[in-house]
Amino acid sequence: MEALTHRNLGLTDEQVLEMYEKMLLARKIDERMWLLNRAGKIPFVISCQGQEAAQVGAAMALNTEEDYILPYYRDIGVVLTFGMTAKDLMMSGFAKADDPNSAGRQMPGHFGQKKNRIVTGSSPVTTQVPHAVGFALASKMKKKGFVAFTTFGEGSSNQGDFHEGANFAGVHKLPVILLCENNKYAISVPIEKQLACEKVSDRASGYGMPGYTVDGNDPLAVYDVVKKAADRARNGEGPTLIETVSYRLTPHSSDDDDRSYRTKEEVAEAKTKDAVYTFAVRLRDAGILTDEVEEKMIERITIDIDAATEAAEKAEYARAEDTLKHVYKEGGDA
Amino acid sequence: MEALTHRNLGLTDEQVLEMYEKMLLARKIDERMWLLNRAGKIPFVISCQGQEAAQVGAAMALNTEEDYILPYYRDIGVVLTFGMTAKDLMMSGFAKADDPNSAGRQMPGHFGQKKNRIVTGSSPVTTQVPHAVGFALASKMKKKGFVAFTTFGEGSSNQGDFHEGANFAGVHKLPVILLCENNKYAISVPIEKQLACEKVSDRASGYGMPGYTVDGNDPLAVYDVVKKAADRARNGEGPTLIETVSYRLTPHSSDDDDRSYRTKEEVAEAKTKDAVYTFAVRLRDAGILTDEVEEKMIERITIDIDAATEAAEKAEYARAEDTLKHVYKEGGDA
Amino acid sequence: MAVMTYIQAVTKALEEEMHRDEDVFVLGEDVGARGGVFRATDGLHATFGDERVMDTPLAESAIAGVAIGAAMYGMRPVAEMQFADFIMPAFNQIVSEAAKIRYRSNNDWDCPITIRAPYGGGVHGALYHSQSIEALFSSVPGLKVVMPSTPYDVKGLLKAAIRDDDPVLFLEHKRAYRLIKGDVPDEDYTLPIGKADIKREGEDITVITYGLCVHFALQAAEKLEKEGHSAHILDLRTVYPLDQEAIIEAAKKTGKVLLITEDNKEGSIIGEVAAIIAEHCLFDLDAPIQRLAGPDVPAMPYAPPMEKYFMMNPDKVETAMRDLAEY
Amino acid sequence: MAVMTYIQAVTKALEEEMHRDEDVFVLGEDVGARGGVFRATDGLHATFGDERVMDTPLAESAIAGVAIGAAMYGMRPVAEMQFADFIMPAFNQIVSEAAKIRYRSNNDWDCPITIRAPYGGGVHGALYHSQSIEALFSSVPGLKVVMPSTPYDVKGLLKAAIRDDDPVLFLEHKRAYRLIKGDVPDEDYTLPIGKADIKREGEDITVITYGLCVHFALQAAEKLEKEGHSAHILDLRTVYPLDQEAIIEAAKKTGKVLLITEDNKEGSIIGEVAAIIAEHCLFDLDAPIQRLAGPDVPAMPYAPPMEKYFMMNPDKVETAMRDLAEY
Ligand SMILES: Cc1ncc(C[n+]2csc(CCOP(=O)(O)OP(=O)(O)O)c2C)c(N)n1
Ligand SMILES: Cc1ncc(C[n+]2csc(CCOP(=O)(O)OP(=O)(O)O)c2C)c(N)n1
Ligand SMILES: [Mg+2]
Ligand SMILES: [Mg+2]
Repeated sequence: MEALTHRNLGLTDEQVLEMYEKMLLARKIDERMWLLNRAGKIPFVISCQGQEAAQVGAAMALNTEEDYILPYYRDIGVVLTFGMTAKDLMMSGFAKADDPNSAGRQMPGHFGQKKNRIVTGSSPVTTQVPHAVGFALASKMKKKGFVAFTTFGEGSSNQGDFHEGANFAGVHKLPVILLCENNKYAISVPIEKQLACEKVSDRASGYGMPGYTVDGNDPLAVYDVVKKAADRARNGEGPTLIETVSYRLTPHSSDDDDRSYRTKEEVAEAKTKDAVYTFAVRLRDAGILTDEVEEKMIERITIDIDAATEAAEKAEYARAEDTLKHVYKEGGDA
Repeated sequence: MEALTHRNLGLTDEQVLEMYEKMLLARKIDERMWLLNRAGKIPFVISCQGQEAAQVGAAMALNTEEDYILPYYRDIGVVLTFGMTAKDLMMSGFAKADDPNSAGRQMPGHFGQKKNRIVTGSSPVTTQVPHAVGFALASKMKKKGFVAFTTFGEGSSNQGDFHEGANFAGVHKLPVILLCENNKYAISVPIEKQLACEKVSDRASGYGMPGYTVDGNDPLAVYDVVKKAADRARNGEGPTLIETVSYRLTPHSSDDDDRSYRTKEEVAEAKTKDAVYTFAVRLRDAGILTDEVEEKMIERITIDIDAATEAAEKAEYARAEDTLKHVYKEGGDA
Repeated sequence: MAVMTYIQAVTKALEEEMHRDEDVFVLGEDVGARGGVFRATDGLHATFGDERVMDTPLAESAIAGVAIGAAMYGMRPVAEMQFADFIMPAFNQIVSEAAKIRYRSNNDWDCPITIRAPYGGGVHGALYHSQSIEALFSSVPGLKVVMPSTPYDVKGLLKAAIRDDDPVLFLEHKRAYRLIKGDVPDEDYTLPIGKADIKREGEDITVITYGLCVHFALQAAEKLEKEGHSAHILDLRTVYPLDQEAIIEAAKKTGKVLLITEDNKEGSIIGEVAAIIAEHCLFDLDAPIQRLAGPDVPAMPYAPPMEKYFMMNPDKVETAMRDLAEY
Repeated sequence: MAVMTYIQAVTKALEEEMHRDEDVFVLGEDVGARGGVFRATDGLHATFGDERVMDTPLAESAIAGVAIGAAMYGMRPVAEMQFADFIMPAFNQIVSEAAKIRYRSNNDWDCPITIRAPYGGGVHGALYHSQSIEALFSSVPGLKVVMPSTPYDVKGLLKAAIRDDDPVLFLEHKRAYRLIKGDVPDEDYTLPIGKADIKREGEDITVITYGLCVHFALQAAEKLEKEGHSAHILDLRTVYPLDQEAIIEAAKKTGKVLLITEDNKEGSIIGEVAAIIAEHCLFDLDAPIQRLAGPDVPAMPYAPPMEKYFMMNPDKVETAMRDLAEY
């Protein structure tokens, strides 16, 4: 029986089970989306698979009642932890009016839900990094004590906005966490063609902030480093750059075919490290995840996703004329 | 008598004298520009003062017959070393038709002269970094063996284009030298408000390239590090980031008044390290710069600048209708 | 009521809004101790301190992007781009982000950001310190582009921009900064964004323009009046989205329309103005719609003869107005 | 002569030019082994290798900027922007750099770069994978903006763009990629950039448009022909700088003009087309200049009813053409 480190991190058995359940829920929602896509019911899927541990581990280390998050398109695990529901996500998958992200205006994966402090995102990558820094600036100016948390891919860390945002945060010592979910590919382009540095976190020193690289398949390791970064941020010690290393287990999206640029063997090998599997083993070995607990968990998840899918499939689209709404604030000038 | 290191660097006495003369020429041209500006004869000046050692030291370490340079607006010392003349610079100061940079279309400091492989530059800072990387890419693809050399300020190193260009060069191991002339200010903004890292060169590791910080008031130290970077580049070992640290001895430009953001004392203190002065002392101490040599040098420079000024003042402007020329290639489509 | 310059009206509006609402803050390059390279934020740093008058790193995309983040939280940032020409690195943040935040979130989030930038030529600024950039942003729904011509309009519109819950690009003509003076009430007032303003009533020809050119047109109108030609002058004030009603009404009034911009001609915002007129009141026109604009070259050169050749001025405006009046 | 799709014509043009001139190379995101996300560079990597079909880091400003540098040296880079919507981070490099290099150096340097980008909607691409971006670049002297409608034009114009010594923005309609097929000669040929093309001769109404809408107009014209209305259809092909002569001629021909764009209306490039007509042949018109365009909202939503509401289609075009014919 392997000794789980979670108690040292201040996490209870219930909390690590919750962590695992969120990971599993994220995975199962994602898998369902693919089924719906392949059945011709939804036009597009972009996946979290392979990154759930990093996402849930990180999000649980934050204050889900106060912090602001600026997730990127794979972050189902993050938004679930911050209060978005399976139904919300299905509404988005089906592009229905009740999609809280955008009422079906944006593709799935473009998260946003003010009541849960999930900040609206777009498609052009990494624009959210300066936004997160702006939230952190507001936190500092208004002495609110919240942390801004944002994520992006390793390919995206090559965008100018990453550099400019990180530097701004460093200069003003702002309470922001920049988390790079390194999944080794940017669509077809492998990391060697994206970056010449060994680790994305090598970039931190150029912004006067600490940088850490952790195993993205170990949710506890991610939890630990994000928790410390959040503490630092709240103590006025400024930003942190964190890199979680795992692997993208699916093609880039439902429009992609990954066979042209990577081998089946490579993917199969990565699957042996899949955290949804390996973390379950650890929890079982530690005697925390029993068969009974697991069955109930899966039952809950299945019911939840089934209900969400059914509701979303039946739900209405926004009306065609709604296209014209909300360009400017209603009742404002112009 | 201090031992000058120049012989270890493979430089002859004549060459260090040439180095000093270029620095002095740059300084004297710049001083003349200010006089002309204050006399109402030219509308604008932007200075090299305080950066001549870095500029001439770096440029002399390159192959002035083959390498391509993408200088920034302060680089009088660089372009002089690459073949631009005092007269060329005066034509630009007076915005006359014979200005080889732009025929008076651009402000002074916007260098460009194809015959000397000085690549045309613009005002928005740091756009030249990706361009330099593009030249380096062409050098590699066409197996030409030349190096691309570009410069920029420390404030400008916060632009996205710096990051994106540097990363591209790192990934493709391109023969390019990125030289940051850190003069401690970006107009009024001191370096502490620009960067949170200790040294601009700390950023190099994020691009998988070596980074060096050298005393920008020591032309030999700069020569040494640039020479090695050029050798590395030519050997296929990729790019280098170099930072030269000195001080901007003048206001940002003739439109600036620096009294609102820095003290006279600070400027006076920096002037004691002015390389045009300190390098002369070293050369004199080493017995290389004698009174006679110096007098002749100053005479040459004075004659050169006087003639250049006179010629430029008398020269014609481009015709008003020339405004319409060269939007597209003549005889091309559209 | 005080007479002040165009740039003083900018400073006054900022100062008043910062006193009025502590969520308003200014950020940009050299806006702090230096008070801006044009001195638009002069004195604000001394009054409001480092945080509310913030010198940023030299990175426009971050200036815009950080301001957008702060605005989404609920602040009212006023970002300065040092020259309009240097807004380009922030293009993605403004066009893809600020302008689309309300729409893409189905009204869940908003982005009350103001971006100020000095534009325009006639100051020996050469290619990259003289450009008119409004056309680049005037096909972007979600954004508002305001270009005031007088100190009075500056104060009222800048205050309105800061209080607006949508992103506003506020373009100030840098040649107007010290050249144009006018009465500005001491009181707090705002002017409506999206509304054009009749700067002169007239009967014979209609001139539609904005920014510094409004003054050139007003000057020329005085001269032409003596020759018996009466000019009606409409100041667009907001160039995106355009005040269609006011444009149509002004065009119909005289049936002879001259559109003026300092920008180069093809693709400039007066093309859209012409299109609106051609679509809505073609049969009210007695002359082709005339456009007076800069030449289609990248930007204004530095050398005085070429700068003058490019730059709009009272003579060019007068000639075009007379030609139309005599058509 | 072979029948091929629009996207095959892109690939063919690239391949032929790469064989013809070893200075031509392709760079962009996923253009290598993957052959591009739309597969426009399919097979090129296998033929020309890693260097000439180069996968770049995910950074559009670098893609454009590095290409500009290489072009100034003398290469002929063809940069792909994965989606036109993602060209915005490269805006500064394209507008401030590529477009101004010849002018600012007084013809000393040139910048023969081609930037390809798939634009347009109707593919469930939502806000950020559907935009028309041409208006953002169509007031920038020094740049040319080409938007072909047929496979024949694609091949001829893309080859011309690559050989052009000035920067060309080459916009490909992504919905046309597989939808539009046509004859494409095997031979090497180029078509002139800057010239519009009459796609159909007619007498009663003139339709001026470009890109995918050309096909909608052609379809509608067939139907209207049966009702006795004959439509003249001008395909702009190059939207900047515009072919003024062809526009004026086409407008005069019938005196009734309909301008169509898939872009949102205000500030779109058809505003400039209307302005040219209103300026040059107002008195030849028998009807107001009509514009058919998308609504003025940030971009096309994802959900099918809203996407359809925004997107141009044959029905909307047909109705507008009939209305004008019956005016
Ligand atoms: C500015 C911009 N350019 C291109 C794209 C198209 N695109 C979407 S995702 C992606 C790859 C992102 O890779 P990475 O950052 O590693 O994230 P991952 O998808 O691997 O999680 C690309 C190129 C985009 N969305 N935005
Ligand atoms: C993109 C852009 N933004 C702003 C400016 C205005 N500007 C010109 S020089 C300068 C400061 C540059 O500082 P630094 O990079 O340190 O170079 P230095 O002038 O100190 O040599 C600024 C803000 C510009 N030219 N380009
Ligand atoms: Mg990735
Ligand atoms: Mg500096």
